[in-house]
This record gives sequence, structure tokens and C-alpha cells, in this order.
Amino acid sequence: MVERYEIRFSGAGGQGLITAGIILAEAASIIEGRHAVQSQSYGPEARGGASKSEVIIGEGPIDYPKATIVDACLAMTQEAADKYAVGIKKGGVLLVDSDFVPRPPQGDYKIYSLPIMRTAKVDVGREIVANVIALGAMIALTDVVKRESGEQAVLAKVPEAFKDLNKKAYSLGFEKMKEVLAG
Amino acid sequence: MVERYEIRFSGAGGQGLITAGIILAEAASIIEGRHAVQSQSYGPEARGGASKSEVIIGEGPIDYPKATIVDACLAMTQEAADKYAVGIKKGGVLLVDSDFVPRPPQGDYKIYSLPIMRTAKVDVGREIVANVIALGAMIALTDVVKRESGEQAVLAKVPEAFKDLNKKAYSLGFEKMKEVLAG
Amino acid sequence: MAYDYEKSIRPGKLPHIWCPGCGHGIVMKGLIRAMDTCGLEKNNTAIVSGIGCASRMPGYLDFNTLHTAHGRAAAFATGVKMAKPEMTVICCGGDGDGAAIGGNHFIHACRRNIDMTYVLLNNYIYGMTGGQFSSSTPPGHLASTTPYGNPDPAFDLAKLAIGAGATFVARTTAFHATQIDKLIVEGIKHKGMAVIEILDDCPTTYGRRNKFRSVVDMMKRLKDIAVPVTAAAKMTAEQLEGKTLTGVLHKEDRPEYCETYAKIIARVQGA
Amino acid sequence: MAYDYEKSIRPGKLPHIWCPGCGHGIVMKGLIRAMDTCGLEKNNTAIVSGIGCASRMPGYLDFNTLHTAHGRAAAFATGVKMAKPEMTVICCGGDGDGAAIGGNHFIHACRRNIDMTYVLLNNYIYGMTGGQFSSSTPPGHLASTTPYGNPDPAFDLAKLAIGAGATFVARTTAFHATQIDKLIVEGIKHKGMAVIEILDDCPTTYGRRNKFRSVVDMMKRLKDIAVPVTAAAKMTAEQLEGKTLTGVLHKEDRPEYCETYAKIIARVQGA
Amino acid sequence: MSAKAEIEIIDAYCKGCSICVEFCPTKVLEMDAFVVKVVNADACIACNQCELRCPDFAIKVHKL
Amino acid sequence: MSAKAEIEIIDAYCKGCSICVEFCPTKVLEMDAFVVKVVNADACIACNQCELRCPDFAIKVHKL
Amino acid sequence: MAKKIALLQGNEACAMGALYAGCNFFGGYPITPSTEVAEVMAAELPKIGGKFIQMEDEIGAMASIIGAALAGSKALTATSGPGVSLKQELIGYACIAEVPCVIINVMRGGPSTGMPTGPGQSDVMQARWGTHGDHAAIALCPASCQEIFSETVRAFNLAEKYRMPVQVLFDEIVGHMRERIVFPEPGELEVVDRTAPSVPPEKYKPFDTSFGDVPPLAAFGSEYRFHVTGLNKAEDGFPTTKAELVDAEERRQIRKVECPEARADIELNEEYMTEDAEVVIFAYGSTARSARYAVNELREQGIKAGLFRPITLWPFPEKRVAQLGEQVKAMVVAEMNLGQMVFEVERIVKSTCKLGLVTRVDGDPLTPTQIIDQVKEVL
Amino acid sequence: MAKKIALLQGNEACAMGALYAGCNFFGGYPITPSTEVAEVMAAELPKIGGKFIQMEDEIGAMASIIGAALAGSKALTATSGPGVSLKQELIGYACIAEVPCVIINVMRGGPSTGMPTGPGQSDVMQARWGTHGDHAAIALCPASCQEIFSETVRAFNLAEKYRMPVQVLFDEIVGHMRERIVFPEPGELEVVDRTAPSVPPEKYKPFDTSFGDVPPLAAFGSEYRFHVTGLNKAEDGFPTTKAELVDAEERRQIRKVECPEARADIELNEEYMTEDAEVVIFAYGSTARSARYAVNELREQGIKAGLFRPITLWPFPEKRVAQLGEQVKAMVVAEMNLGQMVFEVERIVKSTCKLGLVTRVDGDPLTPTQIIDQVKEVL
Ligand SMILES: Cc1ncc(C[n+]2csc(CCOP(=O)(O)OP(=O)(O)O)c2C)c(N)n1
Ligand SMILES: Cc1ncc(C[n+]2csc(CCOP(=O)(O)OP(=O)(O)O)c2C)c(N)n1
Ligand code: SF4
Ligand code: SF4
Ligand code: SF4
Ligand code: SF4
Ligand code: SF4
Ligand code: SF4
Ligand SMILES: [Mg+2]
Ligand SMILES: [Mg+2]
Repeated sequence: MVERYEIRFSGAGGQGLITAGIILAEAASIIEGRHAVQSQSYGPEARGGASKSEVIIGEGPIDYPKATIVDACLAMTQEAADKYAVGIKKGGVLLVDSDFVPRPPQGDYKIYSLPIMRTAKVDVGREIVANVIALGAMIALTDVVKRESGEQAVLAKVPEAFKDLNKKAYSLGFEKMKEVLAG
Repeated sequence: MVERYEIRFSGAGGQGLITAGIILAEAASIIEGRHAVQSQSYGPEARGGASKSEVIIGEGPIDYPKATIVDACLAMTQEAADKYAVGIKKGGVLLVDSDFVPRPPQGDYKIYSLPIMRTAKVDVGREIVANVIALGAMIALTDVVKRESGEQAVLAKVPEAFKDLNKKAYSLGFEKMKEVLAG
Repeated sequence: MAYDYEKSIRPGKLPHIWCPGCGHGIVMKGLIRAMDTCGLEKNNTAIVSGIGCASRMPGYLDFNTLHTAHGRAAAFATGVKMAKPEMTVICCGGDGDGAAIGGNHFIHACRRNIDMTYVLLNNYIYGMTGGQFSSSTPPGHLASTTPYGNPDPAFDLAKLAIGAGATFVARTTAFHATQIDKLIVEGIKHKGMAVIEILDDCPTTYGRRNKFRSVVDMMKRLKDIAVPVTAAAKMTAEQLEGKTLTGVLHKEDRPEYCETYAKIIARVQGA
Repeated sequence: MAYDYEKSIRPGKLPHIWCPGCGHGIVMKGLIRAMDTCGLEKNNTAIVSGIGCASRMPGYLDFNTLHTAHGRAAAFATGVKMAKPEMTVICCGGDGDGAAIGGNHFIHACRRNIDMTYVLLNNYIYGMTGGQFSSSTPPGHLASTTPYGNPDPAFDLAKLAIGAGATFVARTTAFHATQIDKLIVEGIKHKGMAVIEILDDCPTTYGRRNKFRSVVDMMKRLKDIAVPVTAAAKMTAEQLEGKTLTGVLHKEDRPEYCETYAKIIARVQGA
Repeated sequence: MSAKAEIEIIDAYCKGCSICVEFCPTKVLEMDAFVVKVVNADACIACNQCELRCPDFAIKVHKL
Repeated sequence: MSAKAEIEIIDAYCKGCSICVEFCPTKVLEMDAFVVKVVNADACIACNQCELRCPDFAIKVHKL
Repeated sequence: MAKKIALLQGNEACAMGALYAGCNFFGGYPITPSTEVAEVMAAELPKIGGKFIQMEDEIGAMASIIGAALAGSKALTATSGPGVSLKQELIGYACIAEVPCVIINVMRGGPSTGMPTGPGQSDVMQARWGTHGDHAAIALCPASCQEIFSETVRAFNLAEKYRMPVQVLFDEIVGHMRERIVFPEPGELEVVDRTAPSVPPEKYKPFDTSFGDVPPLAAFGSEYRFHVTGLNKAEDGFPTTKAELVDAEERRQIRKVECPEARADIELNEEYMTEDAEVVIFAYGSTARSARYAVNELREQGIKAGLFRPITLWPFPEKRVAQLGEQVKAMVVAEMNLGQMVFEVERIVKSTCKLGLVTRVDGDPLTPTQIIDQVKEVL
Repeated sequence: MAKKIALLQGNEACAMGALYAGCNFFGGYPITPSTEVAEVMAAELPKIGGKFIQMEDEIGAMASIIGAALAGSKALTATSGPGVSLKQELIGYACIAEVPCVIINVMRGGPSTGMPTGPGQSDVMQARWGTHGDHAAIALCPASCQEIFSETVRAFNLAEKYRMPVQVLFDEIVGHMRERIVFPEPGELEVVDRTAPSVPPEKYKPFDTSFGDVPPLAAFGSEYRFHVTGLNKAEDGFPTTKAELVDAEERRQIRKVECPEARADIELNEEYMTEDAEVVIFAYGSTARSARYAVNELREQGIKAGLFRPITLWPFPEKRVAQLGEQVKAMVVAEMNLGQMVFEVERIVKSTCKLGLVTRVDGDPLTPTQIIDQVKEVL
């Protein structure tokens, strides 16, 4: 069996989590040359409401392209947490936005929390980068790709004018998470 | 094998030969209670040009509804004769309009001719009844239904005002043919 | 007392699926008020739509409702109306549904002058599928399938309806909220095909791409471009440049289709 | 010398399949003269039709010819024209083909203002299938599917085309034989969607049922109902009752579709 | 009076609709069963009506 | 100044589009994260603009 | 009292059958060779207060009959190949929304415009698989004018009973030929109406499976009001994407037609001399008439031939064909196409008997001789 | 030089593949879940001087690509179930008029509107039998983004080579997921163009079979001019009802695709661990990915499983399936529908091995576990 790592990003529509998933997949498959499949929710629920983006990363070709048992999950809102923080593997991890997910669903996995939206607003000054902060945090949490790969993938995705902003956001997310992990 | 009798009426589009076929089929199947199937040519050729109407009459249900070997054929024009006076059975009969079919196709069957259009025009005064004259003649020629059945079927088909006209036409056709047969 | 919309809405169906700021909700409210004003009986009214965001409307309304296939509302509605001419039949749906794929059924319903009221929500875009241009997207505008600006001229939907023979044609906008029900009421009362085009907004797939900062911006534009027919009469061609006429644009009396057919039945049965 | 129609007709294809007295032949002659006048190059011209008696026309004409499916001529033609804008594209076909089943493609081609010339042969009937009423059969008239008189109002096809945005709309009749080619010539020269409606006769399926004694009777009616637009300006509404306007009914200048698209290509490739 | 044109009739194309007969101002033409024929050639004034209106490409006016 | 109407907001329906806020002539309403809230009840003149224009059936004007 | 009899065209018989079945709405668009069905309906419907409408195209025609059916009518449309192709999306709509209606397909040669006035039998697989998505299909295929009458009645009955569109396919030959029809008296043939709701209006759900796989159907304009959609829906008729609900409704819609009881109810075959047959000709529609002729000939020549004629094409009569497959040495499929139902026959009898195929698509019917030759070749 | 690589959605990969194949015309109408194909084409075509047009509906879209193809373009449309249903009449037109073009069907749940954003594989039989009349069909079914690219190229090649419409079907899952694509260099994949006429213009006949079953095709606007019709036609392209000509063209149009050489050329399968397999899973599209996962699991559990994945669905890979049928104890068909290709598999392997079927239609993909369970049940 090819070994696979499954990550799910979830939150409100418009929070940029699809993009976060795509960037992670690019980091893994384009930059690191491994295998990755990204998919996302479509349909009425994708427009407003909760949405999700899944990335499966592996060392060989990925057959089944949807999540089976999720290794790591992000939930940016309570609605997303309720809907998508499911099927997390025993020993897996769930990262939630501490301000927007007051009641993280409990299970046989570790729960972490970070004030992601607040960091975007207060520390970076732009809510729009919350997804990149989240991405940095998830990479820090999971080590599924190298820190640099994630950064490179982020920078490849944004226009010149926004590179610094995103670099900062990514680092913030990464470091804040490492702090939490360091306890 | 159920015994079947196949009659084909052919002529120019608009000469009423479809109707002649229908009347014959009605005579056989409605009035005499035997079995009959009528079919006709459709398509571009049915609009102007030559057209045909076939009637198969039998004592039992008729399976194959198209002509196989024609017992009796009528051709009102040369074009119709060239196109449709084919597949006539050995010993069958072909009746042509003597004025409009100068060159009846030859074969292993008997050819008769009658001035059908002329009879309609001159003797009845209405070209439109040529088909009824032809029907009378074909019934006289083939005995496939009783004379009275044919007449009854004709009269059932036409409006009150035209009954006499058609009765006359039918009788004329029938009798002229019998005269020819009587030689 | 606040207006009682709930009595016309199926219990438990709100909130609706439309995006924040989507004008379809404003139009639905207008439609509810109009049906209310006309005193339509729920059991005796059918509301028929195609597919699209706008076409989701019937699902909320507590009447006989028929959510059909993309573009086919007018044709299904024709079947309902012919089968039961005593029913009030209302069509609703988007610009793409009604005039792009559904254009043929639309113009033929206009021609027949069958007694129904067609509420056409023109938000200039295919909202449901994520913002491809429609046959009413203004030329040059951006949509997901016009990355270089829309090359297609837009229909003047009211003009199309008139050209096709509709006997009542009116237009307003989602900004002119109180005019919505007034015109729909006139449409419902009109015996024959009534088309009410309502210029609407889709902030999600049209607004953002075309640099509207907010829904309110879009509303303001609707306000700005609208010129009542009456006022237009006194304006010059230049003044009317870029404007859209609102109000009742066309009204005439012609025999209604089901009535004509009923006369045939009476004649045949009488004979 | 007699007019040399043969040079535009494919060898061996005459006589054509149309019935004695069918006006389609008269229109085809007009079209040939018009193409001749415009000096159209055979290889650079495509003639596209749908299905119906009128739609058999391309088969006779020695050009690139495309006999498509019922109602779809305008859409196929749009593909041809977009692919090769340098070609002259002419559509021809019947009222049923163009405006009943083909109504949607027709109005959208008008809206786009794509450069083609649509010769619409309106004989008030579905001829090919044996005389069912079409969307241009006059109300009350008899057809095989209106045994009690047609309950359907008829399209004013020119009005429909104008409503849909066509930039050149003209009308004449099979009686006004010399006007046929004049108007088609204008249509071909017009840059954009040109619609030329030609009131035509179908003695076989329409004439007989509606008590015309002969083709010439039908021709006379065409003559009688036609009023040139110019003359109409001076006539009262009563005088115009039952009449049909002929000549150029509408002409405007709007950007042509393929040209607009070519500009996009230039812009994108320039960037 | 002498013919201003020679009228050519292509029998194989003529469907006998009689449009040309009716529109000829000088009664040059007449129906003969299923096709048309010239019965009064001299009267032809070369007005071209017959050729113009024949739906079947069956008649040609050759001006003299 | 006293309120001419009581404003009811149905949080579960409100999608926070802020149309009501913008159209209220007397600034009775304000956005609060994802939903609207009444911040200046007394200023309400019962003009009904907010109810009329809310696309989400989320605001009701109960005249006093 | 003597029964009413008449010489009718197949298409006319179809219209008469529809009226017998209670059809009171026709929405159509003319197309050869089906148009006579519309023409008769246009003349007859006003007499009974029914409605005839000629729509702008076949899609509109299909839409109109679904609309009318939901307003309580028994609704019919008639067309031919090109029209059926255009209707495919809305045939699927009628399937998923479970709306009873009848579609007549008088088959001509094809594909596309093909041979409009020639006969064909090449839409029989389309009748099963033409629309996208999973769905069941009922398709009937009469072979004589009398049978067109009775099968049209049965089509309405099945549409009403199973709440779905039913297709009647017959080829141009039977559609256009004339035969004697004996009109059944009223009451002589069964006429089925859809099951009306028995619950009070406020309890009504249009897809309430507590009443079985075919839930009762109310009518717009009655005291019941309801919602209809072409999306996957829950029992209350409103859209759902809930996996278990979608699964349940999708499977139910196949099951309601393909469960053994329904199959037995819907299946209708004619067999001729099959009891002791060593070779069976599988043929339907007008081709079966030639086949019957061939069977008689073959019997005279001492070959134990029989005819199996499916009148219900879909659902396919699997069980009976399998039985025959075990009985005979060979089966010969005769069809006026390039091989369509033969795939089904092959699927069923592959392991049990030899299989022959004789086809024709040139505008002329298969002759008895062609069939006879193929039978001899296979044996 | 390193090859260009990118993470692309299946739909985007499809558009890129089309451009690689030389596509220069797109006529479409938006529909979920296919719309991204159109969106990419709208952005890319003007860059190469190609044409993108959004038509008024799917029928118009299909008409426009046939028109463009006859004017010499390589033309594409992309849609989903409801759109494919609407296109059926004109797909038949493209068949009979022998016009090369490519139709993408990104399959969703359905019938009718169904589940627009859910995946499905329930249009695979429609791809064969959707239009009326007899005709051949080529349908391809890729299972990954890279393969969507290459199969779209192959679809154009086959369309051009066999002068007919080719369908590419993939389900929403592959259409919407993103994977790495390695872009082939120009020339790396074969790109086929239709055979142009070699005779002088005055000798040209658009269906001149002296050049074989696939006659050369000229373009409107070249020095060749010709006539095209949807009626049955003679070699010169003009309509005919002559029995022998109709017969010849109808049979040729099937033969050109279904003769052994063409089948071998068009057929493409992937096999995984089939050499020694005792049970083979027959699966295609995204379902085959689950099946492959299942094969690995089963092998670990000691069950000799293998995967047969048809990439060419039509013509059906009869020969290879028959061989496998003889080799294995059982075949299990896994599909995201209620059983479609299983009929073909049954037809072929009926007499040789056991057959199992596992289906799913609730909007979620078949999981490896479901497939594994079915394999174990059948064995
Ligand atoms: C036959 C068919 N084609 C395409 C679609 C996809 N589709 C669904 S809604 C829609 C457009 C909706 O636009 P509009 O009617 O303007 O409504 P809006 O969403 O803007 O309110 C399209 C193209 C479909 N469902 N069915
Ligand atoms: C999809 C489809 N529907 C119906 C038909 C049948 N049909 C062929 S021609 C025609 C009508 C032709 O009428 P019109 O376009 O007015 O041309 P005319 O024959 O009067 O010249 C019809 C309904 C068809 N061929 N295809
Ligand atoms: S996408 Fe546009 S039209 Fe659709 S609900 Fe959202 S705002 Fe309204
Ligand atoms: S049926 Fe009518 S339209 Fe057709 S060829 Fe004959 S006269 Fe002309
Ligand atoms: S040219 Fe004029 S005058 Fe001479 S035959 Fe013709 S119509 Fe008569
Ligand atoms: S108009 Fe033409 S077809 Fe008619 S009679 Fe004269 S020559 Fe013959
Ligand atoms: S009623 Fe008027 S004043 Fe009161 S809150 Fe609403 S908008 Fe403001
Ligand atoms: S208008 Fe309605 S939905 Fe929008 S913010 Fe106000 S209450 Fe909320
Ligand atoms: Mg819209
Ligand atoms: Mg016509």
C-alpha cells in the first residue's frame, strides 16, 4: 500500500481555503516532486456556508483521490468544524481558529487552536491572508512538506506586490504553531 | 401458408390512387370481413411524380404487409408503369390507361388497357373520378372482392352529393373492363 | 405590523440559498406582495421556473411549484395553463434561463399570448454556474468566460418580448422595490402574456468581477440607470444614453390563447 | 440572352423537388441573381439551411452548402462564420425551420449581429411534413393540425428580428420577384446580421386547404397585401389593416461580431 | 408584329404550374397537358415576366 | 426622540449583506461581524426601508 | 350490437387508442412519419374538451405534456427519431420527477435526418439508454394497427401505474399501413388512472414511499399542492443531496420497474410455434410479421421454427428469453437496424444456444426470405 | 530542458490537451461540472488566434462546432449530462455527415438535473446509444489529470482519423481534482489531422470510398466545395434513398469503427496485476482508482486480484474482456451508476466466469472497501 497523508482544510466559503489546499498540493507535487491530489467541495454548499479542500500526499501515485481517514484537519469556523472535522484518524490532529470555533468536536485525536483570523487582522493587517497563516500553521503542525517548499509555493502563487505580505503571513502561521507545539 | 392476393395501384400523385387502395381494402376487410392491409408510398416521391398504393387481401391474418409478388397491377401513367409495374407474378395481370401508358412494360403476365382518364372526362365529365373507374375495372379484372362490396365501399367514402357520380364511375369501370375481358 | 411574508413561504424553508446581498430575495418579496395583493389562492396558482439561482424561487413559495429543466419554464407552464386554464400561472427565472437557452419557449409564449406572468430576473450573468456571461451581460463586461471583455451584444429583453408579441411588458429593478409588486400585480391582472423584467444584482459572480465594491454600489447603479418611461419622453437621446426605461413599456389587447382554444372547443362541441 | 442561372446551379440537379408552382423556386432564382450581383466567389461562400422544403435549396446551388438539422441553420452558420470570417455566409430556410424550432438560434444570431444573410422563406406553413400550421400561419387559417382554424397568433417575423437586434431587416414577397434580389444584395453587403423575409406560397399544403384556386391566386394575394414602407408612411391605420410592409424595414450600424472578436484576438496577441 | 424574343421551354423542367401563362401580358403561352408551350410566338414583347417568375428554371427568354 | 417602530432581526436568516444598514435613513442599524444589529433604536422613523430591501426576510419593522 | 370497426392507419389507431385510454392532452411538433397521430388528436380532442397544442419544438412539446400531466391530464406526444433525441433531457426529467406521460416514436431510418419516409427499428436501444443518468424504462412495440391501439392504451396504463414516461415505438411500416380495427367497447380494455393521495392535503408528500415504490400523485389545482423538481429529491419533493436519500430514490426508481412483480406485470410477448421449436426467431414490430411468414415457410420445409415477439421491449423479457435459449439450438434476431436488441439477446442466451442476426437498413423491410436464409445459415 | 509541469484540475488539463491537439474552435454552453473547460478555452484560444464562442444553448454549441469543423477547424465542446442529452440529435448529425469533433462530458449525478455537483458515471451507455438511428461510437474515459490531457489529444486524433464525433467522458471527481501534469513537448504525442483530398477539386466527392472507409474531408472555404446533409447520402454527398447506397453507407459507418483493425487502433486499456489474477475488477474513471487501491489491499490479504480498466469504453474491448473471462474465476464490475457497462461485460463473459457488480449513486465515490467486499462476496 502506498503510504498517504490526508489533510483537510475547512472554513467559510470565501476564506481562501481552496487556495490553501492548492498551494499545499503544489508544494508537495511541483516543488518536492512527490505525489499529491487536491479536491474540494462544490455545489450550493461551496457558495457561502462551509467549504472544504482536501489534499492527499504520497510517495507514489495516489489511487483513491478522496479522504479515507484524515491525518490532519483545519477548521476555521464552528460550522465547518461541525461538518468537516469528521473521519479524523486516531492520533491525528485538528487545528481550529480559537475565536471562531468555540466547541471543537472531540475525538481520538489532538486538538490545537490558534487565533488565525485575529492574527491576520491584527498582526498582518489583512484578513485576506488568514488562509496563508493557516497553511503555515498546518505545515508546521504536520511537517508534511518542508517549511521552504510551502513558502516557495505561496510566493509562486501571489502577484509581486503581495509577496512580502504573504511571506510574513506564512512565517507567522508557521512560527505561532511551532510555539504552540513547543508548548 | 395463408393465401394472399396482392394488388398495386400506381399513377401520378394526386390521381387518387391511394384512395382507390383504401376503398378496396375497406371492401375486403370491412364489408366482406376478410383480411386486408393497405400501404402506400411516402416521401418526396409521393408529392408529385409517381405514387403507389398496395393492398394485400387474404382469408387469414396478413403477416408481411408489403407486396411480395403482385397479382394485379394498375398503372395510370407511363412513369408509374416504368417504376411500379414490376414484380408482377407469372400469370398476373397489368391494367394500364391506354392513353397515358404508350409502352406498358412487358412480362410474364397479361396486359389489359382501358382509356380510364378519358372515360372519366368524357363519359362522366369529371376527371376526379378516374380512380373510382380504375377501381371498378380492377375489381372486374380480378374478382378479388364482389362487385357490390366495391360499390358499397365507394359509396361509404363519398359525400351524399357525389354518390351518383361515383356510382356511375364505378359501374362504368367495372363494365368496361368486363367488356374487354369478354373480348 | 411588519409585512407577513411567512404566510406565503413554506415552513422551514428559510434561510434561502441565495448569497448575501443577492437581489433575488428582494424580487421574491415583491412577488409575494403582488400575489397577496391579487388575492391569489394558493391551490389555484402554479409557479414555474427553470434552473438557475433565480429558478430556486418556487421551492420557497407555498403554492403549486414546478422547478423544471434549464430554459424550459415557459413550455412547462404552457402545459399547465392549457390543461387547467382556471389556474393562475406565474413563471420566474433568470436571464440565462429565460432568454439564452430558454429563448425559444419565451418568444413563443409571447406570441401565443397565453395568460401567464413571467418574472424575469435579469442579473446580467449566469449566477448558478459561477458567473459566465449571459445574453444580457453588457458588452465589454467581465465574466468567467469573457476574460477579455464580453464580445457579445446584450438583448434588450423587453424589446425582444415586444417583438415576439407579448401584450404586457414592463421593467423595473431590484432597487425599485415597491415598483416590483406594482408591476407584477398589473401583469397578473393582464389577460395574456405579461413579461416583467427586473434588473437584479449578483454580487458574487458579477459584482466582484466588474469592480463593484459592494451590493449597495450595485443597487446605486440600478437606481442610476433607471428612467421611468414617462420621464424618458421628455429626455434627449443623449440624456438617455446608457439608461434603461422602467415602468410599463408596452400594453395591448389581443385574444388570450386559452380563451381562443375554449371557443374552438365550444364551437366543435356545439356542432 | 436569358439570365444564366445554370452557372450557379450544380450540373444535373434540375428539375428540383419542389411542387408545381411552389414559390421556393422563384426565391432561389432571386438568391442566385443576388449572389451574382455581389460577385460572390463560389469557394468563398457557404449556404446553410435547416430541414424543410425551403431548406433543400442549398443542394442545388454550386457553393459550399450545408443542409443541417431542423431549426439549426443559424447555429451551424455561426460556427462556419466564426471559423472562417472571410467567407460570405448565407442562411436560407422556411418559417417553421427558422422561427418555430429554430427561433432561439435565430434571435441569438440577430443579437450577436454576426455577419450573415438570412433568407427566410415564409410560406405560412410546414410544407415538407404536409401542411401543419407554423408560427407564421395566420390565425383562423386551416392546416392539417388546425382543422377548426388556427388558434395561434402569428409571428411578425421582421418585428421579431428587429426585437432581437438584427441590424438589417427587410421583407418582400415571391410576387415581387425583382425586389427579392435587390434586398438580398443589400443584405449581403450589410455588415452584420441581415434578415430578408420573403412571403412565399405553398400551393400544395397551404393553398388548397385555404381555398386558393390556383398559384396565381396566391401570387395575387401576395401582391395585394404588400405595401412598401415608403407608401405606408402616408396611409391610415385602417388602410393598413391586413397589409404587410415590404422593403427595408430596419437598418442600423452596430459592431459586427467577428470583427469584435478579431479585435480581442489582436489585443490579446498584442499584449 | 414580330417576336421580340425567342422563348425556350425546357420540357423536362416545366411542371405545368401555368404561372408563366398567367403573367405573360401578350398571351404567348398556353398550357398543353402537363407542360407549357408557345402558341403565339410573334406576340412576345420580351418583357421577361415568364422567365422571371417561373419557379422551375424551365423557361428562357432569348431577346432577339 | 422616540422610536416609531420596533425592529426585529432574525439572526438565523441575516446574511450580513448590510443593505439595511446603508438604506436606513437614520442610522438605526450597524453590522456586527456577520449579522446586523440595532444600535440606535430610538432614531427609527418606521420608514420600512430596511424591511423592504432585505433580501433575506431577516428584518421586520413592527410599527409602534 | 355490432362493434364499431374501421380501416385505420397505424398512426390513426394510436390516436384512437390514446383517446380510449382517457388521453385529454396532446403536445406535439410535426415530424414524418408520426404526424398523423397529431392530426387526429387535433381533430378529436376538442370534441371531448381536451387540449391539443402544437409547440414550438419537440423540447417544448415534451415540457408541455409534463406540465399538463402534473395538472392532472393524461398527456401524449408523438414524434420520430430526431424528435426523440431532442426530448432526451426531458424524458429524464419525467423519470426523476415521476410524471406519467406517453411518448410515441414512429421509427424511421436514421441517424439524424436519415431517411424520413423510410422505416427503421434503430431507436430501440435509445429507448433504454437515450437520456443521461440512471433510470428505468418502459417501451412497448406493437406490430399491427389493432395492437397499436391496445398497446397505446396499455402505455397510458403503465405510465399511470408506475408514474413515469412510457414509450411506444413502432416502425413507419405499421404506422402508415391500414388495417381493420375493431374498437373495444368502453370498459372492455382496462383503463388505469394514477393513484390519488389518500392522506389529507397537509400530510401529502409527493414521494411518500410508505405507499410503496410508486407513491400517489396529486394534481396541481386540486386541494393538494406540492413541489416538483428535476434534482434528486426527498420524499417531500424538495431537493436533497443527502447520500442515503439520494441512494434510496435512485434505487427505488429502477426497482419499481425492474423488480420481478413489476416485470411480470409489464412484460408482454407473443409466441408462435415455440413449444417444440428448435430455432426461434426473435423479432418485433413489422419485422415480426415477416418472421411469422418465415416461420410458416420454414415449418413447411420441415424446420421446427418458432417466433418470439417481445411486445414489451423494456424491461427486456430476460426470463422467457433465457428459457427459450435453453430449449432451442439457435436463436435468430431479425431487426430493421444494424444490430441492437441482439446485444440483449446475446447477453441472455450466450451460453446456451447459437445466435444469428439478420439486419436491414436500406429503407425496405426485412423480407421473409432474408430471415429464412439466416435461419438456415445458423442451423 | 525540464518539462513544463503544473498542478492542474482535470477540466483544465482537458482544455490544455485540446490545445495541444490543435483545437482552434470551442463552442459551448456553461454547465457544472464542466465549465472550467470552457473558461480555460475562453482565455487561451484568442492567444493562438482560435475562436471561442458561448452559444445560446447546448444544441447551438454542438451545431457551431460541426459548422466550424466543416470550415476546417478542430472543434471542441464540453458539457455534462443534461447538455449531452440535448446534443443527441446533432451528435447523430455529426455521425452521418462524418464530421470530426470532440465532445467532453464531465459526468455528474442524474438523470435530469439530478445532482449537479456530485460525481456520476451514468452516461456511459448513453455515449453508445443516446442518439436515434444506427451509428458507431467512440468514447474515451480517462482516470487522472494527466490522462485527461492525453486522452483529449487522442480524442481529437481519433475524430480526425475516423471522421466522426468522439466523446470523452470523465466523472466530476477527476474533472475537479488537481494533480500534477507534465506537459508533453510539441511532437511528443502524436497529433493527427484529417486526410485532405488528393484529387483535384472537380473530382472531389466528400464520401468517396475509393479512398477507404474513411474518405478524405475538405474544408469549406478552400478550393474544394461540397455539399453536406444529414440525410442518407451517396458518395457525392447528395441525398439518396437508393437502397444499395443507403445500405452501403450505413454499414460502412459502423464498419469504419468496428472492424478488427479499427478496434485494435482505438482500443486502450490499462491492466494492473491481471497476469495471474483469479478475480478481475472491471472499473473505469475515478472508480478505477478505488479499484486499484482495492487490488493492492486484496493482494495483501492474499487474494489474487487484478484491475482491468478500459480507457476506450466504446467500441467495447470485447476481445480482451473475453480472454480475461476465460482466465479468471470471477469478474467484478464497479461503477458509479446503477449498472451500465456491466451489461456489456455480462454479454461477453456470461458463459465463462462469475460476475459481480458493485454500484453507487449517492454522490460519493465508490470506496475501496465497497469494492473489496463485493470481490469477497463473489468469490
Ligand atoms: C441543459 C442545461 N444546461 C446548462 C445547465 C447549467 N446551468 C444551470 S443554471 C445556469 C445559468 C443560470 O443563469 P440564470 O438563468 O441567469 O440564473 P441566475 O443563476 O443568474 O439567477 C446554467 C448555465 C443546466 N442545468 N442544464
Ligand atoms: C427535429 C425535427 N423535428 C421535426 C422535423 C420534421 N420537419 C421536417 S421539415 C419540417 C417543417 C418545415 O417547414 P418550413 O421550415 O416552414 O419549410 P417548408 O417546408 O414550409 O419550406 C418539419 C416539422 C424534423 N425533420 N426534425
Ligand atoms: S451566485 Fe449570484 S445570483 Fe446566485 S445566489 Fe449568489 S448572488 Fe445570487
Ligand atoms: S409542399 Fe409546399 S413548400 Fe413544399 S415543395 Fe410543395 S409547394 Fe413547395
Ligand atoms: S417575355 Fe413576356 S411577352 Fe414574351 S413570352 Fe415571356 S412573358 Fe410573354
Ligand atoms: S412557369 Fe415554368 S414551370 Fe410553370 S408552366 Fe411556365 S415554364 Fe412550366
Ligand atoms: S424602519 Fe426605516 S428608520 Fe427604522 S430601522 Fe428600518 S430603515 Fe431605519
Ligand atoms: S439586509 Fe437583511 S440580510 Fe442584509 S444585513 Fe440587513 S437584515 Fe441582514
Ligand atoms: Mg442570471
Ligand atoms: Mg414553411
